[in-house]
Amino acid sequence: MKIKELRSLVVLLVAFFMILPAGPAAAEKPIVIGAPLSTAFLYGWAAERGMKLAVDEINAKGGVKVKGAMRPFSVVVIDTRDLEPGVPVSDALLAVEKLILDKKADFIIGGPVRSEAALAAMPLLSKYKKVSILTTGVLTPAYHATVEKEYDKFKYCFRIHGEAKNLVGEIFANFDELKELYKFNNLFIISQDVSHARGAANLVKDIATKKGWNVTGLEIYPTGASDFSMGLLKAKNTQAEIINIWMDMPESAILLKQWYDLKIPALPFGSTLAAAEQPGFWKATDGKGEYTLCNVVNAGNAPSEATPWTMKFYNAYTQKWGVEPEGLGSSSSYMAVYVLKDAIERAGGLDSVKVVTELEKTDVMGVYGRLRFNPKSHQVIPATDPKEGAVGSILQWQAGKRVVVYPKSIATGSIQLPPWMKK
Amino acid sequence: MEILIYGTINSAALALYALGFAMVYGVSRLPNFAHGALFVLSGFMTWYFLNSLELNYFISIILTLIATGVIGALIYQFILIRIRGMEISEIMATYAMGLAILEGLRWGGFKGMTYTLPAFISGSVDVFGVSVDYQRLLVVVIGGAVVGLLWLFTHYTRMGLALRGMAQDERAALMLGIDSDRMALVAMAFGSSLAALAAICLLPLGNIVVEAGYNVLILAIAVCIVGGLGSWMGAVLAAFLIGFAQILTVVYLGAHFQMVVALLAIIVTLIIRPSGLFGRQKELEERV
Amino acid sequence: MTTEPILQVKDVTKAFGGIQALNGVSFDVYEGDILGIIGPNGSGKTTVVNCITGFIKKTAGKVFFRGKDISRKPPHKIADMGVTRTFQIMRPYYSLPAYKNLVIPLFSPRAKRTGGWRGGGKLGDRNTVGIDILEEIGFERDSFVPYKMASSLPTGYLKRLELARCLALKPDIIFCDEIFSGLSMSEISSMVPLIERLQMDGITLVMIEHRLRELFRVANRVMVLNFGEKLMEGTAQAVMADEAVKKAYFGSENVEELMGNANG
Amino acid sequence: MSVKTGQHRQERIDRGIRIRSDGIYALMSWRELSYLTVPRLALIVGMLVLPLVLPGMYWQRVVSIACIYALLAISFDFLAHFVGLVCLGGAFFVGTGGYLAAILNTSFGLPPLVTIPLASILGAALCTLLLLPCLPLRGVYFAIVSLMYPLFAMRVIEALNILGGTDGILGIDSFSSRWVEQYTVIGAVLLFLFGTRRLVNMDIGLVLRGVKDNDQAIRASGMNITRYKTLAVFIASAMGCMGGAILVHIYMWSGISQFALDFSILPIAATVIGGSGTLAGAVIGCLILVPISELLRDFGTLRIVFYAVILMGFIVFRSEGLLVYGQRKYHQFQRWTRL
Repeated sequence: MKIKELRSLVVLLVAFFMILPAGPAAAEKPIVIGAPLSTAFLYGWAAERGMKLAVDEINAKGGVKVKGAMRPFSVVVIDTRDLEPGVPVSDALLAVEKLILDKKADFIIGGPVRSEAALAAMPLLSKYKKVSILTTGVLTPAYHATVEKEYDKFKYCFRIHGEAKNLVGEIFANFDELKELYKFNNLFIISQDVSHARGAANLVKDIATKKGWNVTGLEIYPTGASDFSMGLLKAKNTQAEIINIWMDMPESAILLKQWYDLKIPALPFGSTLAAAEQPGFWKATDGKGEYTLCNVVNAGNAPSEATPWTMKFYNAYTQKWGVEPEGLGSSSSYMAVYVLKDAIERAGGLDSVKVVTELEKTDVMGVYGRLRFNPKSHQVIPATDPKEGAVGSILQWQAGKRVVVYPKSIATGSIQLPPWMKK
Repeated sequence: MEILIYGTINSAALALYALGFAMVYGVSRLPNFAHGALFVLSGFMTWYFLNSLELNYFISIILTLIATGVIGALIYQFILIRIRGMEISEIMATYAMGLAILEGLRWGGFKGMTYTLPAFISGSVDVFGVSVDYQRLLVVVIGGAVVGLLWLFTHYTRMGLALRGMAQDERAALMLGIDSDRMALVAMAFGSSLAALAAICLLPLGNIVVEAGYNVLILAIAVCIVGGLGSWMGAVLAAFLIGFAQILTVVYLGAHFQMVVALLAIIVTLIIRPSGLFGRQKELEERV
Repeated sequence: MTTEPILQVKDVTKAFGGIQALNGVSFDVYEGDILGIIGPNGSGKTTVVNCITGFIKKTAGKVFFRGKDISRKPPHKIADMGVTRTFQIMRPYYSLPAYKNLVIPLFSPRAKRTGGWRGGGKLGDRNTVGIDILEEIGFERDSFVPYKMASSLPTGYLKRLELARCLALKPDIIFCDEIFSGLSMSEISSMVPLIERLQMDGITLVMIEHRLRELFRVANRVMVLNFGEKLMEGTAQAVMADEAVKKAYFGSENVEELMGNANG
Repeated sequence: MSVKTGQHRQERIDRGIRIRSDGIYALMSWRELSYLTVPRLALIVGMLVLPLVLPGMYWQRVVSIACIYALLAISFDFLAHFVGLVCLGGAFFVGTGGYLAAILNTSFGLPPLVTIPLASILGAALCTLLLLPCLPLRGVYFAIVSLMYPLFAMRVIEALNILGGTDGILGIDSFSSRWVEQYTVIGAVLLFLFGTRRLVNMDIGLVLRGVKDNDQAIRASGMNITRYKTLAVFIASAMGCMGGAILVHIYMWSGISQFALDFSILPIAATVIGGSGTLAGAVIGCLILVPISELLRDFGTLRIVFYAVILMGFIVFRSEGLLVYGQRKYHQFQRWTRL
């Protein structure tokens, strides 16, 4: 009995060893893109899908032209679990090394997804001289700040999606609009207890006060908190008209449900509100998510007419994966592959340093506007007009649909107020 | 007033989290680290019955309760029974089990933030001028009911008394011809069902996510420790202590001290009263 | 014995919750004494020892050793001063051979100072010292008993091992908690001379016993406890003669008879 | 032990050679000598040769990580089975050692080979100091408190935003070469492994074991338990801190995730698998578990499921632990006998 089961266990083990070599099937000398992603989380799988879509399209067209030869891309995704609680970052770093050393990845695109993990991976990348383009999750300004500080060391690191500061900018554009529309003046901030969220929240607070808003309170909830009634009631009692939410933890859905049930007369305005980015959000909150505003960082993650390419991408994605682009990471990862392709073709080879210089020269009309990197900090240049740079987009849930309300240049609707807020 | 009401609600929730864990440990000295996993699992189970099999909500709840109970029993029968008494092994095995369940769910596509259960009754009322949604009130009611029933069960039914006997002194119970394994089995089943119950009451407030498993486990353990491992009435009291403590911190200290306060509570409690606030007297001897 | 008492116990009191386990017990122990403490079950004999050796905190009362107040000292300090004890429930280090069991106490600061039992001055290799001690108290070396695993030793040897653990510290006083109980007649009769030898070596003993006959053979003074109170103190004969003791301890029965049973 | 039929039972008998090679008699012949020494040599040589035979840098890195876990596992096994303190706070040691190494390196510019031993000692001192109030606790209570420590440390650093907050400390030197790295970590493991094995068999080791088996008797022999516990914790945490310090230098980065639960759990799992109470078992356990989890990476999310199942399998079906099982087979043979 015992022994038999043990044997079956051993067999199982052996089976694993057998399977291992069977990695992704390789065509003639493909260019390997390593993608360290936390695939069990939205920001992870959204990026994975975006990337794979782009690669398929490119390979369908024959691949990347390198010195006359057409070489296909191949993606190797590794689950880093770095968004998981209780998993040390070193685990994610080991994954990155596996990509570089074991899977022989030529470039790293996507993650690591957690800010601190991404920062931790920088030394590794510079050690192995691997060009990497962050496409999801990481919003901390520290990232490109580090690149700028030690350019020669960290020049291999790029980021193609917006970062916290841009978000803040976009948010205020909206606040001001609301201000003049409805005479809003009281702002309440709720944030998750993670450094980037806290930092951003405080930033918002300062700027708001400068801009003459009356910040009636700042609540910081620990990750995993599951009751926000006190915070919401505070907001209500202080006559707040907007609640600015900085949370990417799943429990944020609870917050919005409570908001709806308690009929709090303040507009929930999410930033990195992962829960609300997803199309499934409506069902998840059985409709209680209506009127929620949230920022999906880059256009293309929600339907809009930012550029001719936007809807093309949007539909292709929806067709391939049977679900609309869900949130941060989809469009940026998609573009990252194209940007890299061009850079390689211009560099005429895979040499990291050459590719870096070519990436710095990048200037294309992408899914979410004109993509250029700041040559010093390797951060994509933001703008409110897709013709100028990478645009973000802010959407509001209206009758079960994600309606883009900002920037005006690509908006498909305008902000609505819940009935109990109508004066 | 708000503090009072939401404190009670929060406490009731914590109590629901903890009861299952406390029960299992109390009876069979088994630290069931798969508790959180069972919590999440039963959540998804109900969701599945409800949306994929399109069963009636009530039926699916009953089914879930039973199914989870059975799973708990199976875990005991096929895994734990072999390593009974080897504490570290028990912890590791249950922990691994929990991990397997959670990650398995995730692999099975139950990821993201789009799963949820409908509230029993939606809408909200004003209680003493504080608006509370029905679901939360329900949580309190059910929490109270569960505690009450548990008390009756353990004081007035044969099996309940047997369980308590086990909890008091396993040897003596054995001498009185109480089959310790069978009781532990029952306890596991009950504990699991309690976890499921908690899930069903609390999940409609938010959404079903795998990550919740870990938080639930930590909270449950925290409550049980402060309440004194093994005494489930102690756990209930502790739930109220921590529950109000948290709300008060939110109100007066700011929410991000919630967790710090909770952890601090545990460490301090243990250093001052090793057997927990309501632990049995003799366990004070644990201190050298 | 007219000399200054080596150990003075001044109305020690101990209450567990509501129960009064000891109620103002006080007595003196003189150098070279063998004091017997007897009393019915639950009369607080072991509690006295625990209080004196500091293993439980006393509710009230004082204990002086060679004039120094040791009432509030932790057990290891007290033991370090030379007031040692055996345990009623023997828990040797089962996973170790007998002589290794002694290496542990021989490692203690006091043993380092005193050099252990008869070792005099500096301590040699702890293993050999340990074996010497064991041999002294009747572990036959040539039949390899000291090398046997503690788990495989019979009760008689375990009791001696308990004693040896105290001897390793070169103690001034040993509190023997029922070292006769559970032993066969022959074992006891081989134990008695050992006790007497310890006395000759100038070690003061306080013996808690149920086996009155053997106790009375060695003890030169006996104290009787009853319900946590000191009933009387005196020579064996005096104790046996005393009416109150008879009532409390032996009920109405005849003393000799009962002692007969006790031995049978 | 399964029983074949009513009147049969299985009995275990020591192999003759075991008896012959017991104690001084081992010197009688080469055969006896080798019987004793081969297993130890196998381990040492095996670990020393490992880096040379591995396919590529990546697997060497895996070995380094495994060794770091091994250090933690040894420290856990030592505390749990030779002192009776079940310490679930391995992560706390890692974090402390890691941060100290990071600070020493970035602020004082000391080279890795200096910071590692320094961080281990300072860290050990710090951990011991912080754990001092809980030393009187016993059994499950100490376990839980120690489990809380790393979580607490994490929250504190996060809430107060010190030591680089959630971003952690960047720009730490790495080892001069991967060989230095490999052999530092392997050396550390072997050193601590045989060091502790020696220690627990020395007189003071016996005292520590005494603290575990019967602390009353220890006190009755005039020894202060807390003192010895403190000593033990110091030794154990030194190992943990060294692990953390090495980790930091491998990844040139230090952050709060070094207090992550995995650093507390995995070593324990490894110990259980390898065989509790046999320090070598802990090491072997790590050398099995960590590579398995790496091999499973190709299964994406499913990886952890397999991992957990394997772990459970080991625990349930080899609850005594591989090494104990191995030792038994090595020293004894089984046979059926009539009752």
